[in-house]
Amino acid sequence: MGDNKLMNTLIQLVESIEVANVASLVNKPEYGGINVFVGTVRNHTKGKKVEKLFFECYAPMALLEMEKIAERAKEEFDIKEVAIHHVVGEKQPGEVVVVIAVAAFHRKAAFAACEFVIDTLKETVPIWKKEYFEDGSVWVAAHP
Amino acid sequence: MGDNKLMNTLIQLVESIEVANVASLVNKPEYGGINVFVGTVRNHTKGKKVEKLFFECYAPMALLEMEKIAERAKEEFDIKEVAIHHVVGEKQPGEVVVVIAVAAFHRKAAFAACEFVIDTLKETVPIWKKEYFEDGSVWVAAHP
Amino acid sequence: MSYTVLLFGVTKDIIGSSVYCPNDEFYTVGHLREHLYQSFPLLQKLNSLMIAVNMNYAEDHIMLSSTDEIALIPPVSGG
Amino acid sequence: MSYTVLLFGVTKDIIGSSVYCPNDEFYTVGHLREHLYQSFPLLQKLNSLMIAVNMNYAEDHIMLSSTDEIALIPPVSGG
Repeated sequence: MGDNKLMNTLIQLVESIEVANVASLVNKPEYGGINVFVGTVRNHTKGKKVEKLFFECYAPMALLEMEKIAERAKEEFDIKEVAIHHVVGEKQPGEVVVVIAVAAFHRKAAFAACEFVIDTLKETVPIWKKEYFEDGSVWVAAHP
Repeated sequence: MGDNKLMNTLIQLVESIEVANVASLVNKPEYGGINVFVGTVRNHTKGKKVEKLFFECYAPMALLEMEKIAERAKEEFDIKEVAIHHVVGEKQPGEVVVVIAVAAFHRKAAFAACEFVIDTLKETVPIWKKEYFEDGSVWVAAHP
Repeated sequence: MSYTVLLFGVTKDIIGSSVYCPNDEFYTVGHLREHLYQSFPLLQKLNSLMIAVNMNYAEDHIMLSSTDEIALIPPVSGG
Repeated sequence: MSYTVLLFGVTKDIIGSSVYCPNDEFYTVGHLREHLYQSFPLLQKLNSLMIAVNMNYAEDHIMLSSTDEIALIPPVSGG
């Protein structure tokens, strides 16, 4: 993770994300528009202050599911490239946890595909977020 | 343009844009999602190779129109912050010409607002692009 | 009393200067537009020609005064 | 023949380990699921519990073999 071999890999699990790096991974002079979604750690959940977060993942399957989403996005939208970087490990409020970049000839497809990717990622990719509060911690979405 | 006084200004005309800077301008720990549109110079137009571009603007009015778009976006969508940086001067194919970043509590509004901002910018902001080809140059969209 | 009209993009090429100072007076944006179309017929070939008064898009009925900042806005192509 | 079941997130807390090796054999994902629900009733309280076989989400009718990589996938919350 994060070593040189992976510097150009579109789909990555990493310890920290540089937004500009992800955007530049999909940028080629042929394309006209890139849409980027940046997900950050919110410092509150239902009125409670979040002190820190921890992201656990089933790494090989998470990468596979992210690849599948990228492939589906390329089949269903008129786009050229998709990059998805997601963090693992401990994060502070305000830190970037996911960056998705989609490049297309025309921007409309880039917006739609990027939204599809983040929506689907949140449903299918085996990554789990634990929120730490002053009075305890909870795996997000685990229970009703 | 680009001096220290303007480093934190949400709406800017600049000579070059750092994508990550624009995204970080709108990022606060309260928000959960940032949508970023990155517009780049395409290296071809209707099959012709674009060698370079030149962006001219009516600077004070362009800034004012961008401010208006940001205000409208904040009125019409459930978003918190909008940053718009647009380049002026000469650009090479592949270079970034506009970056729009929209921060919101919930990502859906960020996507919709960011698309509104770039669509409206292309209609109303007094900035003009001249494309240079091997055999001449043309002001884009000027003539039918 | 006279006007200074700022020119941008293709209008600068057509009129051959970055500002245009007509000799005549015009009461409205529409009168100025008519004058420009007659003096520089190539302006009629543009996809559109907006006129900004004090940095706002102005419709043809808007009155002009010599202290206004007037600009020709050919079709924009930013972004 | 036995299985190794990888555990993540809240399932790791409920079962108290990061892997679970049941003594019994199970023919299908559904059988394994029943066994887990009975051995660890707290798993029934989750919003959902998917089972992945060889890194693919697997429905209850899917057959298991001891060489499969099996994992419990509680509700995901990435992004």
